[in-house]
Amino acid sequence: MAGDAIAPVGLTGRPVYELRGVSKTFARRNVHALDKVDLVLREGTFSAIIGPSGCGKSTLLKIMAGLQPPSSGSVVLEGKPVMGPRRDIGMMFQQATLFPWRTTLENIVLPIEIRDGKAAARAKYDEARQLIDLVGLKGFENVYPSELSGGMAQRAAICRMLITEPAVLLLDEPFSALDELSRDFMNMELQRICLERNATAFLVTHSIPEAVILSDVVYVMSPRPGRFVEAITIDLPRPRTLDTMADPRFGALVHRIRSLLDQGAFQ
Amino acid sequence: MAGDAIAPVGLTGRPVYELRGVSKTFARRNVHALDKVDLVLREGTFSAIIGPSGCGKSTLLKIMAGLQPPSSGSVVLEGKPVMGPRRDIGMMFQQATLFPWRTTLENIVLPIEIRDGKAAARAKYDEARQLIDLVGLKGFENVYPSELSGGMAQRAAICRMLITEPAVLLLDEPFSALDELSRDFMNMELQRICLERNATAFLVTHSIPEAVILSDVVYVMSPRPGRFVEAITIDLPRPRTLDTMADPRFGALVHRIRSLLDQGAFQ
Amino acid sequence: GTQITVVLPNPSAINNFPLYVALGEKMFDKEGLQVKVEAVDGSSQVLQAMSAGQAQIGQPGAAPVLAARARGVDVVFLYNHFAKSVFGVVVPEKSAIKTPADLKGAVIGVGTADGAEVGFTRAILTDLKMEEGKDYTFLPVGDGGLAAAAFLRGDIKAYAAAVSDAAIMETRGIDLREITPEQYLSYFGNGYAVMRSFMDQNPQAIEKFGRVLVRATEFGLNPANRDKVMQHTKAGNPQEGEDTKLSTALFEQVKDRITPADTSKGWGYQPPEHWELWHKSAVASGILKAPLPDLKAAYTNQFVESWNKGAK
Amino acid sequence: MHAQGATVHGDVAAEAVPEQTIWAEHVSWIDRVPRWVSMLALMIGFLAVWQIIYLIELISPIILPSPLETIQDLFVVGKNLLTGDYMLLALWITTQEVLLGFIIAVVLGFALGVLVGETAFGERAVMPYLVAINTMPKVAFAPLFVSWLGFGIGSKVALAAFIAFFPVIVGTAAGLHAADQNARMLFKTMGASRWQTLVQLKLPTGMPHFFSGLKNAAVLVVVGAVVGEFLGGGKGFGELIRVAAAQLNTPRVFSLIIYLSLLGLATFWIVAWMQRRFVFWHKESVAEETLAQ
Amino acid sequence: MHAQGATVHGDVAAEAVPEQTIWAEHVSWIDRVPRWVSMLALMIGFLAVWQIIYLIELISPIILPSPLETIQDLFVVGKNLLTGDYMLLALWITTQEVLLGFIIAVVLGFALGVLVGETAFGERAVMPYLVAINTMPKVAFAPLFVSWLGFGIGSKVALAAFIAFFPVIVGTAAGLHAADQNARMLFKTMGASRWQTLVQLKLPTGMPHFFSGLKNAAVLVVVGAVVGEFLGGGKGFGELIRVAAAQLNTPRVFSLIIYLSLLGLATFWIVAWMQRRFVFWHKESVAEETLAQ
Ligand SMILES: Nc1ncnc2c1ncn2[C@@H]1O[C@H](COP(=O)(O)OP(=O)(O)OP(=O)(O)O)[C@@H](O)[C@H]1O
Ligand SMILES: Nc1ncnc2c1ncn2[C@@H]1O[C@H](COP(=O)(O)OP(=O)(O)OP(=O)(O)O)[C@@H](O)[C@H]1O
Ligand SMILES: [Mg+2]
Ligand SMILES: [Mg+2]
Repeated sequence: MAGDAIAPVGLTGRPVYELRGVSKTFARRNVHALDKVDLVLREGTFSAIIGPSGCGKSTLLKIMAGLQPPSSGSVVLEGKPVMGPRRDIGMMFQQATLFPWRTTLENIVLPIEIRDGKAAARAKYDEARQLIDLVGLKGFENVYPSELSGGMAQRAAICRMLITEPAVLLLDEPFSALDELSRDFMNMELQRICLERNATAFLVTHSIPEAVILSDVVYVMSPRPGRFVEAITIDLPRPRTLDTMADPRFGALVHRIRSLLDQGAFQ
Repeated sequence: MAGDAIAPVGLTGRPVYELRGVSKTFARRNVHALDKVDLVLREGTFSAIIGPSGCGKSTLLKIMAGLQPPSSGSVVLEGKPVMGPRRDIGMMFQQATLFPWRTTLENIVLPIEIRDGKAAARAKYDEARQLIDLVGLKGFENVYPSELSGGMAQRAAICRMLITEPAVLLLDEPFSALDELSRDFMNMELQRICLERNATAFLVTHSIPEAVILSDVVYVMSPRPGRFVEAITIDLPRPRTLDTMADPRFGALVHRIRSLLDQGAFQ
Repeated sequence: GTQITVVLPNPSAINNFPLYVALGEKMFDKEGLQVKVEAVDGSSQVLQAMSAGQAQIGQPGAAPVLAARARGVDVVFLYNHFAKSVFGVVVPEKSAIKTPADLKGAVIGVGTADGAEVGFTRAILTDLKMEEGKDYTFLPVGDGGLAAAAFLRGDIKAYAAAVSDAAIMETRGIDLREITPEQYLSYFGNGYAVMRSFMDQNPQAIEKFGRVLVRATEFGLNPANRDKVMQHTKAGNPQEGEDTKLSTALFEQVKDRITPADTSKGWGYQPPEHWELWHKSAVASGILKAPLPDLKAAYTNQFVESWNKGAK
Repeated sequence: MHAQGATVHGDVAAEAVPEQTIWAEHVSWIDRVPRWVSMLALMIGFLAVWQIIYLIELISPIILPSPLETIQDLFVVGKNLLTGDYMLLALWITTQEVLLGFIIAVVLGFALGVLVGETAFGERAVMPYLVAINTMPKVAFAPLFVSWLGFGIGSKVALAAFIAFFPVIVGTAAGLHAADQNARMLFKTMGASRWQTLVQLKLPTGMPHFFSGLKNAAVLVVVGAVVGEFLGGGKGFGELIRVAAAQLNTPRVFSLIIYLSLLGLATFWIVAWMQRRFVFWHKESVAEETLAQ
Repeated sequence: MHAQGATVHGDVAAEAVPEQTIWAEHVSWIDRVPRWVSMLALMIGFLAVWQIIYLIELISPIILPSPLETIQDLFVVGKNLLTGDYMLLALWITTQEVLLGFIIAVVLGFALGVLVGETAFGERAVMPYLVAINTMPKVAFAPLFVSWLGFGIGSKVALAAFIAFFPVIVGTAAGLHAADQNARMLFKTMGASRWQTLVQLKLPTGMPHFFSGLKNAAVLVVVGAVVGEFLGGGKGFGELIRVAAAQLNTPRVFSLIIYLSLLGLATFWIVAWMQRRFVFWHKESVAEETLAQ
């Protein structure tokens, strides 16, 4: 089921991200986390990766983002090798991690401030306000994060990720700390934003329905050391809504991925 | 949609829990959390309550458990009014809250130790071991919680709830801190345990599929002040499996509850 | 004028009334000296401040001066302020102990385990053929309230104290009786000292300073000037001066102790035999590991004559 | 679990419900007493015990004054302070020492705290020495400060700072470790330099820790200034206490100490206020709040 | 987002990948130096500066001894201690004072901490007074202790305990507030009494806080015992320091202080060890670990 056979068909477009033989071993604890992962993300696609806990999903994302070096293999983004954090990558984590001493607006322009200074950040205020509108946070520009609910904080985190206009979005379980109702809602928002910006996105998740409803391709990963077991092309029409979940094709895809995971757990 | 019309039909059996006109106002912040809730739980049934965040679900559960007094109304369990915590109630929360200075086994017998002393707790060790087997934690009796994963900790919490052989189980989002794969698995475990013990259970959740797959009745609650909007009888056959989710009737029920909730949000 | 900082081992103004009278009567100004007074805690700190150059003139005790010389600090004792011992052995008024000979078997309170008062008391009792540890013991009790507590608790039968401490306890209602024999008053108390380098470079300043002290001492001892003395010392230490009963009692004690038994040599004179006493006691108590080869260098009387003449 | 379930609204079972099933939350009477009443009661009880000890002459009055004497002396000292007499001058000197000592302790403690918290060298090699220094009786170093800095407030400031700087180090270093893994990673993704991470992430995150170090320091610095005056002279409040103690004027000693403790509380409150002002996003825990009133 | 996507495995785009794209994590050389080397280097640097200060006669030897003299004296004192001479006796007395003072500080601080942490009365009415007492220069109370307890180790124990008890209160009270809402509710559902909740939930949960209070106390209690000996005589190490200081024997003062700081470190380590032993479930933060070595 693994190896060469997992290239999904029917997906074309300019490659944005290219990984070849990316492996990772944590020398200190002698943990072999990733094993020869090959991956190409094409422009404007949404891919998800799903796998058991501890299989190396977050590690893969960190390597792609240039936060950790791979033990072997190469990572290339937009033709240039990734040798450290880059401004054409936007990232989001499970926790919104807004800084309580900054207002929503100030939190959102933080990446600009870090990279180009305070003046540049101020110049981006207008753009940030547009993003705030886009995610439906209008009116909360100048409040401190303690006044935002979990979902609102994650929306602000989305804005912070988008403000640098990254070529690619890396999402590590971005909404899994939210309750399911808010989470469904945020997922639909995410789809809308990605469509609007023609963004290339790569999502780590534990939720099969979430992976299916958002993605063009879902990669299933084996337990540690993580490697792709299968790539499943999701050919449901876009834009998808929550009602798509009632679609029998949706149910079938979920079922297929679940059985792959169950197998994976006993391999 | 609300009020008298919401009694589900076709459910009979000895009433275990009876709530009449339970309201709750928090005087200090002047929050009207619950508004005249009436509820009867019958023996051996599984009911779930779903509603937007902050609508008073946890408050209702705390009142039922005798942790908080209602502002008005009455709560009767097994014919006796609830005037404080009682040993015929078992409760579980989102966090497993195992105590790190006790082994799994010691954590499980804690309620016995609190109520009847150390000797009684020791006498229950055998029973606790059986429960540990039941939830699939065999071999972890004598480890400390730091060595348990999130799902394992929640299983231990289930044992701790069951050790007192409560007449009724009150579950406040018991698995929502787990990742979805583990959560699905734990839900199936929960169903199995309830069936095995013919337990009466009442579940608070944010997840519509979770509510549907587990319950005989799902109560939909309005935003604050919380009151039941509708009771939906789930007549899917038992035992249910994860494959039940692919059942079109399942999809229809989920869809119906979702639309009720969406309405509720704008009422 | 010349700037001089004088450092004292305690903040009492009455103890050092000549200095405060001189300041109050502007006697230093007339000699062209600008004098500043500072107080630290004890002789060793006085010597440390002097050797660090923070003060030009200090008022240490004899034993610490010998200790400092042994450590290579060339400090010279110039002016014998407390010409008589500032220490006395005191017992409660109602005590059966009348003379030091009665101290057999007693616990004697001292300030610190090896303060000057220890050497002083040991000298008295050694002369009486009593042996420490066998015939009597010392108990370090500190000073002030701690010593009072020791008496009240009955932990000590006698207290080897600075006379000012005894005077304070008396005014606070603990009646004490001194049993120090006259001849032991030769263990003179604190006096003014300088570093030799300062003395060599500023003989005139020392001359002027001592002259003023002599003048102020005589001014202060004149009963007609009593109120002025009280006023100047109160300016120096207002809190001390607030309690007139106490300051009067203290003043009487201090007047007695600064007056030498033999006034013929003038104010400030240090009899070499008294230094020998201190020297012996310092060796005996271990303050000095060995006798100093040049005890004579520790003090000088070279200015005494001109001070006393000039003051007239 | 058969196809049974639950019903809502009146049916047979409901009739069994007793009329009165409401139970009210119990609030202990002691929790309903206003704060000032309990504080006053405690104070009066304390003074009463003290007065009784005095009356039955358990302790000599030159060791423990009567509360009455002490209160009288509080007024004497208060009057002296209000009329701008010598005690006000002494208080002003001590206040200067406290403020300067505090500033130095903060600057020095902060710098060392950053060294310890940010660098492996500081954490592994410097910190053990700092801990060792902290266990020394620092008063023994007073003469060193006098000989370097003279009799002015300098030497007291130095001793006060020396006694107070350690909690600032610990607070700063602990604060620098307070930022969680997520926030650090976020800064890494933004390509933040070490300096930016320090200034924009670690320092603000660590503020609550830093301030709790400051609060400890605020109390210690007063103790340090007073001990400095005990040992190194000067013209401050510590000197007044020393003189009064030497004179066995215990009511004065007690009343001066009480005023000093007000100075300590004042510095403490100022720091607590600054914290509420500048670290507005951090809610203190109940225990911390109590400390800060 | 059209029906495009991603491919896995070699294709056209992959050829553009440069051969060498591996980047290694950078570990600063200073982080790779073994701990003992950096500590030794720091020590040698410190001694060198000290020796230079001594050689250029910046400070008189009766204020700051030379490092050589001090090290020599360390051996003299060490020999005296090892041969069971009078210094060993003095050390034993001080050690007794430290241990007893510590035990009393812990018992008293714990009791008051429970009062403050468990009752509204304690928290609202008692705590402000405790804070005020903490800001007082406690040495001023030494005569009180002496008059009650005499000149034996009793009065020093009392002063040491008095100086050290406050952090225990704060640690205990903070610890009692550390149990989270969930755990409290769980105990409520089990019908636990207030006493059971205290003993089975709040105290174990609060142990890490309690122990950090103990660690502060462990250091303070040494300082307290020594200060007690400075003021109230006795036959302990503090008295040795005082005598040496009065004799201007600065090398002895310094070496005695160094041995004292070892005593302080020892009590600190004992507490840290007990914490690791008894609060086995709690992992210290990096900063705390450094303090505990
Ligand atoms: N810095 C590190 N040092 C050592 N081991 C690590 C490190 N980071 C991660 N690991 C290990 O690598 C493995 C993969 O971790 P990773 O966080 O990538 O898993 P994951 O798939 O994201 O899991 P989850 O679904 O729980 O988030 C785990 O076993 C983890 O313990
Ligand atoms: N002790 C309290 N004092 C004051 N207000 C409270 C208290 N407990 C809960 N509330 C308020 O009552 C309302 C209902 O709270 P509750 O926790 O029951 O909601 P919930 O439905 O469980 O929400 P969630 O889905 O987020 O858990 C909320 O607005 C909450 O702020
Ligand atoms: Mg992960
Ligand atoms: Mg809730």
